[in-house]
Amino acid sequence: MSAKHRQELLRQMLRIRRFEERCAELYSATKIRGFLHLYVGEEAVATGVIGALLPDEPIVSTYREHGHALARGVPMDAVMAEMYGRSTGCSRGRGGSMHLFDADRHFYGGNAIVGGGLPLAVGLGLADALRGAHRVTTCFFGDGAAAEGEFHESMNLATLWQLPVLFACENNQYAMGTALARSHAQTNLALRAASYGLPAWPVDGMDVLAVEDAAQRAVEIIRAGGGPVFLELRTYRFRAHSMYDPDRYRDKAEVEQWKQRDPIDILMARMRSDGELEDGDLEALDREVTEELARAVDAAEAGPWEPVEDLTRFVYSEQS
Amino acid sequence: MSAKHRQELLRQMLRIRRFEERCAELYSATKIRGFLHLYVGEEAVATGVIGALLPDEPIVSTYREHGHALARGVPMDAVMAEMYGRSTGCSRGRGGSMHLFDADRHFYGGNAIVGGGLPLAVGLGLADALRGAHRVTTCFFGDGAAAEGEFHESMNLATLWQLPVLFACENNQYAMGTALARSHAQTNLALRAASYGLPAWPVDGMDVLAVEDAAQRAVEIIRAGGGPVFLELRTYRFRAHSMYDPDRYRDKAEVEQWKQRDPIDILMARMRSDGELEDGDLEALDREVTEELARAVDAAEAGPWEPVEDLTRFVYSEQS
Amino acid sequence: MTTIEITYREAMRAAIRDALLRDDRVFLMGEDVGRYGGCFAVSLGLLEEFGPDRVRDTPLSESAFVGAGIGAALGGMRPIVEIMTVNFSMLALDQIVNNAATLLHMSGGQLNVPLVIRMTTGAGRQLAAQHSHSLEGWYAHIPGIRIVVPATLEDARGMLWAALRDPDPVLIFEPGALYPVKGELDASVREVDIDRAAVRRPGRDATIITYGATLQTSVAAAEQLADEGIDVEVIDLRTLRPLDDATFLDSVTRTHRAVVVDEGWRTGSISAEISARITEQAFFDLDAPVERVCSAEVPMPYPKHLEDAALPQQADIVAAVQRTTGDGR
Amino acid sequence: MTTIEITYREAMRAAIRDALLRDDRVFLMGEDVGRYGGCFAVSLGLLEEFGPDRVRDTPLSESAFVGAGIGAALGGMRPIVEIMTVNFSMLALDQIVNNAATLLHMSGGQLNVPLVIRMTTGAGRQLAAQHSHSLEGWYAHIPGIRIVVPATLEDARGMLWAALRDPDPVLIFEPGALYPVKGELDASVREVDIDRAAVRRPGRDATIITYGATLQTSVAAAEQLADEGIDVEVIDLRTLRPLDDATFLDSVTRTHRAVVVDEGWRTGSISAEISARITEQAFFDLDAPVERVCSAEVPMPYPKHLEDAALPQQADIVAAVQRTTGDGR
Ligand SMILES: Cc1ncc(C[n+]2csc(CCOP(=O)(O)OP(=O)(O)O)c2C)c(N)n1
Ligand SMILES: Cc1ncc(C[n+]2csc(CCOP(=O)(O)OP(=O)(O)O)c2C)c(N)n1
Ligand SMILES: [Mg+2]
Ligand SMILES: [Mg+2]
Repeated sequence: MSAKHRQELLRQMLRIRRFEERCAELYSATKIRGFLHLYVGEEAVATGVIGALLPDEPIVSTYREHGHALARGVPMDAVMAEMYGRSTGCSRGRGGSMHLFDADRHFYGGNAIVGGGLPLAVGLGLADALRGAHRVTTCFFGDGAAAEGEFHESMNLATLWQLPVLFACENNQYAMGTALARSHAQTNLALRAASYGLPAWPVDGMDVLAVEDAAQRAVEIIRAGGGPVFLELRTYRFRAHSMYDPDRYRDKAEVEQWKQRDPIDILMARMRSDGELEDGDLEALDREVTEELARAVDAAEAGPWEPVEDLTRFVYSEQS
Repeated sequence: MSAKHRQELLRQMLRIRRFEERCAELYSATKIRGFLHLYVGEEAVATGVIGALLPDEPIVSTYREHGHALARGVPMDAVMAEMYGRSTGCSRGRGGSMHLFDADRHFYGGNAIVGGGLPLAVGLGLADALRGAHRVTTCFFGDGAAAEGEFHESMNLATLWQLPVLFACENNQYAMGTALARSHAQTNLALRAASYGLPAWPVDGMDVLAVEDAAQRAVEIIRAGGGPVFLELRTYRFRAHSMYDPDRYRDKAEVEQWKQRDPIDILMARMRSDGELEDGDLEALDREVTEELARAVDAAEAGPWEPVEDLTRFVYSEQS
Repeated sequence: MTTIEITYREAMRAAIRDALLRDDRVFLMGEDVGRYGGCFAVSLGLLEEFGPDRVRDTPLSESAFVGAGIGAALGGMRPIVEIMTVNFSMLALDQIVNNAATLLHMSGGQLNVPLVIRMTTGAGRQLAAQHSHSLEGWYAHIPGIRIVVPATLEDARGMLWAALRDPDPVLIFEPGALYPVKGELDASVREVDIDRAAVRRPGRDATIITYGATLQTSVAAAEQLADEGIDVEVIDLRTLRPLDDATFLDSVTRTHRAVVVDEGWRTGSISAEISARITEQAFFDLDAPVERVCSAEVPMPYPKHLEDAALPQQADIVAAVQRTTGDGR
Repeated sequence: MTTIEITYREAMRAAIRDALLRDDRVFLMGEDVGRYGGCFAVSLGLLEEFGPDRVRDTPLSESAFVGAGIGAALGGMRPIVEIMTVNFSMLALDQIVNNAATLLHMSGGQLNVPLVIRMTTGAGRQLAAQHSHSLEGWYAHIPGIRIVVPATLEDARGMLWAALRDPDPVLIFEPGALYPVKGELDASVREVDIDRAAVRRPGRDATIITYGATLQTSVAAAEQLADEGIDVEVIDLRTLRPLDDATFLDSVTRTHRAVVVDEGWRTGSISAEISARITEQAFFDLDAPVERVCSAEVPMPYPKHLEDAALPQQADIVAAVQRTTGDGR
């Protein structure tokens, strides 16, 4: 793998990290409202998985999707404007943090019903299978989502019909305040998933190179007609579930321990030891990202609101 | 196992068989209406499993539940009267074939939403667990039901909370016209169930002794606090799914092959070879059952209807 | 015009077959639509003609296959998803309410969902408390979806194609009691309008507003009332969402009396909405309060005599019209 | 009478705590009710006091834990099941509609289901299209269940115990916007009646009928109208099923004018049912058509200005009352 590529991975993770940190500030500044779920700590998952996909391959995500949208290439301006609820947002400001969409970039949102995106991904895969298209549809969902009935039905359906779907389970150990072991009788989610008869394995979700490598292999299996694949990406959110969450349920030592495995530090260390990261590189990268972010915030601040007269638009399609 | 006990098992299976055959006739005679799902061929399952339960242990069943009700001891009169929709029926005639209930006998119905009874069984088990009662709640459901999200959620919940529930999966190879292999990516349902982390194994559902033995072992595990158990009872329905079903989807040879393993014949052969069934015994048994059935039909014919003025009773409890 | 003799079931089947022939993005998906031939034999023979990809049997997974229909629609297909019976659709309601109905709005207009969901509705076959309800009027509360109910052979034949051409989700509710109904149909019918209600019987003295399985009962009631000299107009709503106010308001402003007939449970039924709209828009034209004839508020009992008692009967409709015209007092 | 200062959230918590203390058959079950302290902090501290058996965290399995609540109720317990938000209850609707609401009838009166389900409802917090709806009025269509909506601190404190004493399923909808509302409460309140609507403000010229989050908006509108010399009576329905017709009919027959205010989507809302019932039972007492002020029929948009525009505002209510009293024309 080329040094350039690793630098690109680093850049993506940094973009996501800085974006999320800024969102937290903007939430406190009441620029962003509603529910806000941050991805800090999980950057390697979105970056590694989406890095293995082609730009026209569909992605279905959750309400913790800023990182997925940025990694897919939804412009930071459009994502930030959406946080602000401006009509320049990627969902015209009507969706907000939990409902980022970008049809042109095959980014199908932004679903705030836990597990609700799984059947959609199965359907996108079915459409491609019926048309003989060779795209892989990726569905991101959490460890908590795996307890929902829709998970079971979707896994069975995708495997039964051998659909081109990558199930990317972001196991960050908690569903809100509920630890994995209090959600699932079988906490080895890859093992559970394998019982449906599809390839499934756990991946170190803090190591972007491991994630990308696993995703590459998964995508090859699927593109070769091997049916769906399940990846359990073991990761951790460094922050609370949402800005509403006082985070009473996690022991600080546990959080600290995981922070020792910060995905950005891990990649940088690897790059340094391989001589791929010179002094100053990080600063340069950071400057670049900070500028992009500043532009995005300025654009969002300047963005117009949807006119109130348009309130009931987009309930039904506008016949052209 | 005593000869008396085997004779009792034979008697139960015969009661169910004759009852179902009579229901088919009564349906053609338009005495019974609506949907009617017969249990012919599956008698060993209800007889063997329920034989292993104590009378006060709850049973949750499906719309194919006549056999379960009879094996539990709901009087044949009350069951037949329910088929007729008479107020002497075990549900006052309001439920019909798909909704047999008998609270005194801990028979919780009679559920016509596939998979809909599973969460109820989990809840009954939860109530006992919370009260420290040592009963086992048994839930009967089909192979098709195992594809429903409620199956997944219920299996996980019962195992996670180690509840005293026996999951009795009646795998009769078809969900209406859909063969197992077209419903499930993993057709070994016991194997799939085991992935939740509970004891699960397949059982020859045509051999009542094998069923009873498996159910005994399952119930011992559960009573000993071992949490829930899943039994995959491999069986077959000799008749169509319901009286509406022209049965176009099964190959006649397959049906004939399974009929070679008629659970009643299998038990009788065993008893004969063990000298537990003399010439004439069967005739005597049959006569007894036929008389019981005749009395039940007469009673049903004579049963009164619920008064029309009472139409909206039992929507809400009647405060006494 | 050449007409053919056809049942409601056959008309639905012809509509599905037609759609599969006309547009290769169309496919039918649901429980037992293929090998079994459809729970109510609507899709009988289509698997043999179109194969398992386009007439697709699903496992018992209502939420996943309805959601997969939404996803396939997003992916460029035109799925027809069949849910056997309205009660089972409760298992898929999350996908219908939270996804199908909201995606267009949440995405700021980017993602419309050209999905058609068909399901059987209603009572009359002694199927009891988990198979007999009429929830189409209840579904009509949800913005973002269209609700249609074919009550005639022509609508059974023509509504599906119109629904498939709608860029947004359309739910087609088929009253199970109508499947065996036989009659004459214009052989050329392929598509019908799904925006307007229809006057099925013109009249001067009172207006009956209904849809679905109670249309024929209402027409029969009107004929009976005609003998008594009461000339009743009967309107078939056809589409429950969005409602076509103009057609029934025009009628009520002429007849000054309205009776809404609906197989749903009375409280919160679509008939309540119709009554409210008439009050709001034609209050000063009314000579009598708007009457409603609905189902008794009871989970459907199994025995025929109780099921009949729970459902709107011709006599109930006649009595309601008589009350509005004063002849009942 | 000694009063305490308390928030709506604290009143709900006190009610749950009280129930856990009074009846050992009672337990609370739902997502994050324990360790997290409740999604909206309603059950904060209860796990520590009552332990994990009686304050039970569940996996994300709405259908199974609601169904388990039904089963536990059949098994002799008195479960309080919490669903975080009304939109998620779609995933449990099969259990609510097909089991909880029907078991008593299907069993011919043998199996009542003494279950209480609590959920947060309504908008006002910019939670957008999958977290902001008001479906309590929609649920009121279902026979076999009771629907209550506490709009005051007293009802937040007292409705739960009344619901637990009801032998049949009761759904309690808690408007999320009310949780932080603070006020004075009679310290002795333990249980309130859940059969009757309440007159929150007496008046002579017109009647506003509402419930839940729009009660305070309606009272504020009434105060504003008082300054214009229009004396408005404000009724809080409190229980949406079964509806207490007597209270609002008595008022309307006195004021001859009615405005129904409801945060649900307009079409098929509970306000339609109220309007229809007034028409049916008080038509000749009405001096003006019954008006409705409801939410715009749109999946809730995220930005505040659009959310506000979608919800019933004081100005809308004032205008509606003015229309009924003729002062708006
Ligand atoms: C069906 C449903 N139930 C509950 C919620 C409330 N909720 C939002 S996120 C969440 C936890 C989900 O955990 P997980 O799937 O592990 O994803 P994570 O937030 O950890 O990324 C819950 C309970 C919801 N949005 N949808
Ligand atoms: C939720 C739901 N979906 C569909 C149906 C229609 N239906 C009734 S029985 C049945 C097949 C169930 O198969 P299985 O679980 O194997 O039980 P079996 O009938 O074979 O005993 C179907 C599809 C239903 N009653 N409920
Ligand atoms: Mg998680
Ligand atoms: Mg089966």
